[in-house]
Amino acid sequence: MISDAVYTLLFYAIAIITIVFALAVTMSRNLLRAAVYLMMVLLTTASLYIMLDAEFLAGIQVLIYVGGIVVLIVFAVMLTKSAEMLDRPPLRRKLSAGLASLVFAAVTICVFWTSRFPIAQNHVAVPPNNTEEIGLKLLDYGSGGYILPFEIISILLLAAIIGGIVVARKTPPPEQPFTTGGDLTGEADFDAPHTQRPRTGKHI
Amino acid sequence: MIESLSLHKPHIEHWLVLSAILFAIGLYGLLSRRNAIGILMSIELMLNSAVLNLAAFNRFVAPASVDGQIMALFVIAVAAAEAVVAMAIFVAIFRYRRIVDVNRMDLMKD
Amino acid sequence: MEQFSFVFRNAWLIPAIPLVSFAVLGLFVSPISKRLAGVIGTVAIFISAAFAFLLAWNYFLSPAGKEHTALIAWTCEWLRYQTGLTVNIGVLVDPISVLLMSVVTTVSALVHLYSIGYMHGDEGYGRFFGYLNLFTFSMLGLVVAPNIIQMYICWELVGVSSFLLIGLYYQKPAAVAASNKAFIVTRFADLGFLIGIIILGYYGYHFFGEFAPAVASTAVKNGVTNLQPFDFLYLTNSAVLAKLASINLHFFDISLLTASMVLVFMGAAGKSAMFPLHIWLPDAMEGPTPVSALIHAATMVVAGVYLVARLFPAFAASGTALLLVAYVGAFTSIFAAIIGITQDDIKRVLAFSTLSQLGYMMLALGVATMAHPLGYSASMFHLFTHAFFKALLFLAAGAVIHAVNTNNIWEMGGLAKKLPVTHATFLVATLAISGIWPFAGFFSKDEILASALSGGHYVVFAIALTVAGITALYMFRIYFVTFWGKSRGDAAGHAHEAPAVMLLPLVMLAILSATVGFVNFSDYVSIGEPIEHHGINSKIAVSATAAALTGVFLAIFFYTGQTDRAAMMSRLLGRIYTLVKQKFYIDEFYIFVTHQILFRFISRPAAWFDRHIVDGGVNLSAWITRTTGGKLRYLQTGQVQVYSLWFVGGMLFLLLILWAGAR
Amino acid sequence: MKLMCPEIIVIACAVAVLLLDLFVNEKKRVLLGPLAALGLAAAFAALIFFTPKEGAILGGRFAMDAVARWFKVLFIISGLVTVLLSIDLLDGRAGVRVRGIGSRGEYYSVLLFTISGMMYITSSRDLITLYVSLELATIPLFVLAAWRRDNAQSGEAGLKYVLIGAMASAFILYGLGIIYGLTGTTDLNLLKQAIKPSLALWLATAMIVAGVGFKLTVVPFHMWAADVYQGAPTPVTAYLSVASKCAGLAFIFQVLFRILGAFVADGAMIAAVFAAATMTLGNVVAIVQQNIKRFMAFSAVSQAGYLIMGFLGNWDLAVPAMLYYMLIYVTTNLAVFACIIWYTNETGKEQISDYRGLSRTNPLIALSMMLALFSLAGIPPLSGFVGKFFLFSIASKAGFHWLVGVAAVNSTISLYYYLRIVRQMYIEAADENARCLPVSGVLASTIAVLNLAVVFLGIIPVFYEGIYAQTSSWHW
Amino acid sequence: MGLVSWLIAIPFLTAMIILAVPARNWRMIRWVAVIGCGAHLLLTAVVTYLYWHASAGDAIGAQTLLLTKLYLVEKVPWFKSLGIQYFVGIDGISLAMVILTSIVIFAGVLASWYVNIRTKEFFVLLLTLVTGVFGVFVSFDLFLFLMFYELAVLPMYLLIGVWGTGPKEYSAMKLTLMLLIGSAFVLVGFLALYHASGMHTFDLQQLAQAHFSSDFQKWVFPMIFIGFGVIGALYPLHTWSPDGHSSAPTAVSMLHAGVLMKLGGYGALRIAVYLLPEGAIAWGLFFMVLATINIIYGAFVAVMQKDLKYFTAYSSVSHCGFVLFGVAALNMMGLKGAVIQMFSHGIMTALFFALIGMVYSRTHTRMLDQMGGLAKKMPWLAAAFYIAGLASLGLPGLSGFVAETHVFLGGFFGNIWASSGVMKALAIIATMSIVVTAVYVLRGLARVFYGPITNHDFEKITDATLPERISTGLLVAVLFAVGLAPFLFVNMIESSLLPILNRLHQTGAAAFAH
Repeated sequence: MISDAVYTLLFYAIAIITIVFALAVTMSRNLLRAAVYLMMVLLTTASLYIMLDAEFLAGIQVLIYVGGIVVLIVFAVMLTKSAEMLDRPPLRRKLSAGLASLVFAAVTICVFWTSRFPIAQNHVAVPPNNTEEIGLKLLDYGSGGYILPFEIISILLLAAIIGGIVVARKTPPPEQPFTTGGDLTGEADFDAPHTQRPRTGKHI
Repeated sequence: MIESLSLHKPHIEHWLVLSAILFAIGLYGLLSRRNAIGILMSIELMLNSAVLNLAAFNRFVAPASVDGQIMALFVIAVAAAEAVVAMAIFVAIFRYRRIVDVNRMDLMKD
Repeated sequence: MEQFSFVFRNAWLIPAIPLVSFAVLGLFVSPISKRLAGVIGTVAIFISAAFAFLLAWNYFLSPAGKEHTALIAWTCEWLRYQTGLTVNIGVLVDPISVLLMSVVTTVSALVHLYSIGYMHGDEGYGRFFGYLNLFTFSMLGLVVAPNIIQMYICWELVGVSSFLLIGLYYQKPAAVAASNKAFIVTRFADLGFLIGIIILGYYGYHFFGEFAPAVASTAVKNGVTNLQPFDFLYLTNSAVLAKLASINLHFFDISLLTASMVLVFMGAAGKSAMFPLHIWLPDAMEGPTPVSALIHAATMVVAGVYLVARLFPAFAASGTALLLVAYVGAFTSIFAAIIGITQDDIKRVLAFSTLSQLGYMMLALGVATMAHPLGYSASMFHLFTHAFFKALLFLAAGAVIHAVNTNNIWEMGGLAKKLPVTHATFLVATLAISGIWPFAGFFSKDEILASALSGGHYVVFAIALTVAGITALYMFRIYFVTFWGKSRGDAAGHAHEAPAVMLLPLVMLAILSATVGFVNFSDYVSIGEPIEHHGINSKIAVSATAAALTGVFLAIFFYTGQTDRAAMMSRLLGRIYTLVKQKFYIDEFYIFVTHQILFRFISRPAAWFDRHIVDGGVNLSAWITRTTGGKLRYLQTGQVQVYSLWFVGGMLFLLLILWAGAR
Repeated sequence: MKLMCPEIIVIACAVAVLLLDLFVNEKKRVLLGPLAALGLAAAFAALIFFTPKEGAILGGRFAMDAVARWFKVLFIISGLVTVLLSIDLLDGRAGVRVRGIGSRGEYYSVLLFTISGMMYITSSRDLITLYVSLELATIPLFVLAAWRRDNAQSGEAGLKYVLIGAMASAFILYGLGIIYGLTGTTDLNLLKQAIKPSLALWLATAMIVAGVGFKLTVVPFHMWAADVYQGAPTPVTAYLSVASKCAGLAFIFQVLFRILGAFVADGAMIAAVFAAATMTLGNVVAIVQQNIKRFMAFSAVSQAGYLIMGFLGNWDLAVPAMLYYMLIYVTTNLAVFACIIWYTNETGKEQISDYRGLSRTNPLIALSMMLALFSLAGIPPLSGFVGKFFLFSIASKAGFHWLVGVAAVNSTISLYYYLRIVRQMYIEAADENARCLPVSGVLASTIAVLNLAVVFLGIIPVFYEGIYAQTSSWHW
Repeated sequence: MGLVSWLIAIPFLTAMIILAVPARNWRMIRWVAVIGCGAHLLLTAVVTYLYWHASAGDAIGAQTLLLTKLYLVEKVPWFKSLGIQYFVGIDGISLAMVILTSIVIFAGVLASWYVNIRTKEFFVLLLTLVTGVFGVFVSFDLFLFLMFYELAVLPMYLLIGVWGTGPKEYSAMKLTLMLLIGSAFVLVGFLALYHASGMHTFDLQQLAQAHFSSDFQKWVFPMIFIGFGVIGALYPLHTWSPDGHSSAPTAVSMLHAGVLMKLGGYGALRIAVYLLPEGAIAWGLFFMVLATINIIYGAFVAVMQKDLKYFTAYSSVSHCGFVLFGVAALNMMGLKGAVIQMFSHGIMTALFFALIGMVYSRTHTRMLDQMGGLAKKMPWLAAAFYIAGLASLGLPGLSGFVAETHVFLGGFFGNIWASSGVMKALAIIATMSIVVTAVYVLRGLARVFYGPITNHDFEKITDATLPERISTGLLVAVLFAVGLAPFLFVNMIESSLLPILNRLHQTGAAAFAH
């Protein structure tokens, strides 16, 4: 009973903290700070996962999300000197974004509030240690196993890393410094047509 | 007080509402941020809320299995991949244009 | 029918020979040798004429001819509109068709012969003979038509040959204008004819089941085996006509029959140039003179009269329509006669004289009835005589024009000595048309006057009598001015007589004009009841001759010796003279109607409407699409967050309609 | 493993390309393109001749059926053609030298990875695999769009693509989460029985459809397309316009037919509204475009409009018709893009007006492009007509005669803008100094084969009949 | 491959052969084209003979027939699952149209003898177009029909756009788009028919046995009729025609006005009226009114035209009105008149456009007021022009008369379903066009050919060359043949029209009984 009460309290407390940090992520003008708030959100969410009996997930959240993604974001913020530029969206955009997200939130909350989900009865036993279960399932070839997505995600990560490297690789700087807002047509990207090497191909 | 708290132990709706709010906040950030990296952070928020959603469903709807958690794991990994790709693109753009302000990303428009 | 074995069975040759000749000339001969074209064309017509005479001889002397039986000499199916509505082209042999066949072939043959001389050296020589052959074929086809569709077909064909011949000198703007005018005016009239045909065909078809068996049973003896609603035999059947006359259109209380007959008469009036559709005929004189003689005097223009005669039972059954025929004819005759006095162009005077005489024929038909058909015979008789003397007048005038190269009578004068043969034949014709005994015109006019009087149409009779006087006046006017007095033009001074090939037809026609009046016509050509009236009514003969002589004397008074009397007279009449001289401004009225009303208030607005409203609508819809595209493209702002906003909005909208749909 | 053979070949080939790229010198890297093409061809051959037509492995998590098979055919064809179209550009054989589009090995391997992802979409039988493979088919594309580091437009295209793509993926994920919550299972075969209509299901459907609508470029989720198509390297644009769309279709097949099968018919009206909006907007805006790639983006949007007419009818006809249409669309659109790529390679120009006089300088290419454009516009006897006709037939059968009318009028509008290009090529005079441009053997043969397909796919009934026979009874 | 397939294949194969000939041998290309079309003409003659032979006894049997009797049928399943087949054959109506097209294309190729710019493409496109036209006329499967129909329309764009004159791109685009919008309507109708029949087939003969509900017929009929009406120049959807014709090159104008516009009337008759008799009965009068407007309006607008091609185009609008008028009259004479008018107008207007092209190539102007007296310099062309003009104003002895009297009588005879008074009035109004036609034809032609030669540049003009003479001579001969011996032609059509009428009467009677 007490634990239930504490659970409830904790839930609301963490929820509010999470929401506040989340708002801070979206509203903070300094991106570096926003990244820190994002880290906080992710951490509080991890604690929520623990409350949902998903300890392994919480661990992964901390490891990958906090340890990986946020660090990546911070690097990106640094690399793009974004922290030096304050992010002040125009009011119009804020209003439209606010309106859209409010409507979305309202609709979604209404839907969730009115829908009935097939809640499992309490007597269903919650496996005590689902980390093992997860591990087993991830490598299971059988009917309940997830070896296939596991392999796919590895390919995905490989592809993403390759792509990331290629795109982010240093390139020679452009000949003319680029001016934003300029009208750049497609032709400007190419050198003048000149053919130094022997051309192959038929004339058809 | 304790009794009422214990009686109002958060049910699935509460978890869902929380995730919906987080999603909406992420959406707000997505729609309002000027900095691309800021937008990416908002997207991470949205993904995070989806993960929360999955975990909650797993807990309430199918506590006997771990499918939801596994899916959540995959989502986290996907989010990481997405972040990698996005950051790479942002950095590349920054190299070339010295900005990552999406408001000024309008070379192509009608 | 066996009795006319050969010529009867082969009566189709009469129209066919000119057709073949036309085709041969048009396709092969004309491009090779013009001279040969003339010869072949002429010979063909002469053969055809010979056949026609043979047929006439056979027919009128046979029992069938005595009873005026209509016989189908040859027939074949040409076009089946639908079951029970077929057009069988064929050759109808009855008194008037035989009569017309003889007249047409005779005049045509003589005109061909004449043309060999007249058209010599003309650049349109080959075409000319081809067209003349075409015309002769069409006219013969019209004459022998056993049904109204064939009639219409040939009707149009004579129209087009007339058009082609008037426009023979196509580089002369006046000729071109005249040919177009002739075709379009007659076309307008034919519209009425066609609608009339459609109405007759429709109702004829409608009642066909009711009456056909009865008609068909009698028709067998006429050689008809496959009776059709378009056949004259069916359409002139009294029972059918009574039925048609009994249908009231509830439109001015006229019967269906009257309406259709009036429409048909519109066609007849157009072809025969009755007022107010006469305007094309004077202009048609732009064509070569032989054409005027053949087409616009002797044959084609009488097609209208022939049509009325052909459908006479129907007109008679209607009554009202026939009355219209009478009054239109009477009015045209006097109207044209009055204009004729004032014209200076010799051919135009003759044209107006033709109008007047055609009015005479119409008038005669109009005063006849089935019970008292003297007018019918009289009309045909006048048609017969008129063909000869009017053709002669034109050909003689042609000889004059050939000699002096002008049409204006005031540039002629004193030609009597220089052109003796022409002068003599012209005089014969003038006397004939003026109705001086014993020339042909006297007899036929006399019969017309008699029929008008005996029918009780006193107004018509009075008009006819007046016209007889005026005719003599204007005819002798041109006669005197042309042939008497002194030469007034250079060309007139050096005029020479035409070659023999031209004079021969003149002489032959003069003989005919002088003699054909003695034929006892109504014995051969009549309709309905046998005619009791025979011979010459002395009272009428005297009054007609008196009227004619008055005209002659007036002409002598005004136009011999000092010619300023005429000028004085015209000054005296002042505006009236101008009005008449300008042909009552009818042409101007038509031009006003067509150009100012039809073209300006219908065509031009319609063309504008089409380009701007209808087409504008199409362009507008294209413009709207393009403009919409032009506006919608600005949704594509390049702002990624706007895109996202659309995405979210779209998702919410999707949810909304899903939710609405699920409820 | 026989069943997964094509996928494995593709992945293996990707890895091989990657490794080869590491170990050979610049000169020998020209082999990479042919190697990738060879790999895809092998995969294709394996798919046709080696892989069983039906079956499942991994405990039913990876299954093969007729629809999957045809989708894989589509993916492999798109990939193969894209590789062939990319070779010239990547090997620097283009008429204008292009800086920065290097990294051939990476390019091909990333491309192959996405193909394998797409292939997994159609074969997956649980939500997780479905989602992950969708991401595998999507995320590398972001990179491909931004591949040209020297080009501001390419980077911008990548940026826009990644932002909206990530958002769409978040939406899909959220929707899939709700579906999981509604049933407690991730197994597609179990899902379809467990699912019951509820408001939450509509929310999930809306979010998923929106996310897939992004891939299919359905209005109003299409707006990224124009910018990304324009900015991305042209072969990538070609690939996006066909393969990405096929992947979206495959995904929505999985979702709609496997999960929501019972409710698809109820949504006919919605599909009709979106179809009408999509084709109309795409067409109307395409009219005013000047850049040919951007133009092709709107053309692709309108084609998507026709495509989703297939969701109006019952599956017997709809599934084969949509697959057939996709087959035709893939070949036709690639045929157009082949010509565009060639022209951009040779001249560096991509305005519509730049194509003027092409029929005088390169008549055969102009003819090919014209045929392909006409096929896109749905002019018989080209295959585009037949494909569209079957889709229209479905709408008509469902009673949406108005939609058929809208669609048919829209094809006419589309003809207007396709004719704009034809006009430039055929009616406008060429420039004074225009001369015949060379065509490399690869491009020439690709264009030729694609055009043959454009002409004969519609005339020879085998293709449609084959698809029909195999997929019309594809239920549940 | 049967004879009817060869009818479609010959032009296509010719086009393919031309495609293989090097473009610089443009003289050879035109020879290939003319030989191909000549072969087609021969084949058409053979088919006509076979049809003639086989259908001799049809008229009797057709009295109660409800399905068109087809000959030389070829039926091959195509998309089996959708019930689409390759189904071609001929009956009287389609044979008439095939003969027309065969003649016109032959004449058209000869009339294009001097096209020396991009000759190869020109003939390839021309023959492709004709392939489509033949396909439409012989196909009895709706899918096939539509396929050929659009194939026939599209080459027009390039033909006008590349070889045309004046605002050619605008005209070409307008023409193509309007016609395809029309076909969009047709497509909607076809699909509705397919699904409503429940028979799972596009086979025209089988669809004819389906039962379509009254309400269905009442909305699908106007859909299809208007769709075909666009190409048949139904008022107010005709405006593509003047622009298109005036911009098109000679042979294209010939084919377009001569043949393509007939697709409208043919489709309306063959599909709309045949399959949807009840719809036809319900909408007959409405379309009759529109057709009457066509006739009169086209004629009046033609009076005002200064450009020979516009002039002829509006005259075509007027004459195509007769076709639609006849179809809408829904009786034997009307339908037959429509078919004959299609044939007659096809030949006549092809002749017109051929001649205009020939005159234009000599004078370099088409404006009426810049010409004059040309008959002196080109008697052959003038004569042919006048013959065409006279046929156009319905002179007996030429084909126009046969067609027009059929149509007028058909309109006046009316049918039992529509108000007879209104139909009679419309028929009379339509008849009035013969005068207006005479006015514009004669005025226009006189302006061009008669009168003195106004322009001294015309002094050097020559008359028609041999290919031109063959081309125009052939068309003139056909005009005469139909005009003088309509019985050869009319009976061939009649037995094929009977089923359509029988169907009308059957449903009409049923509707009355209801």
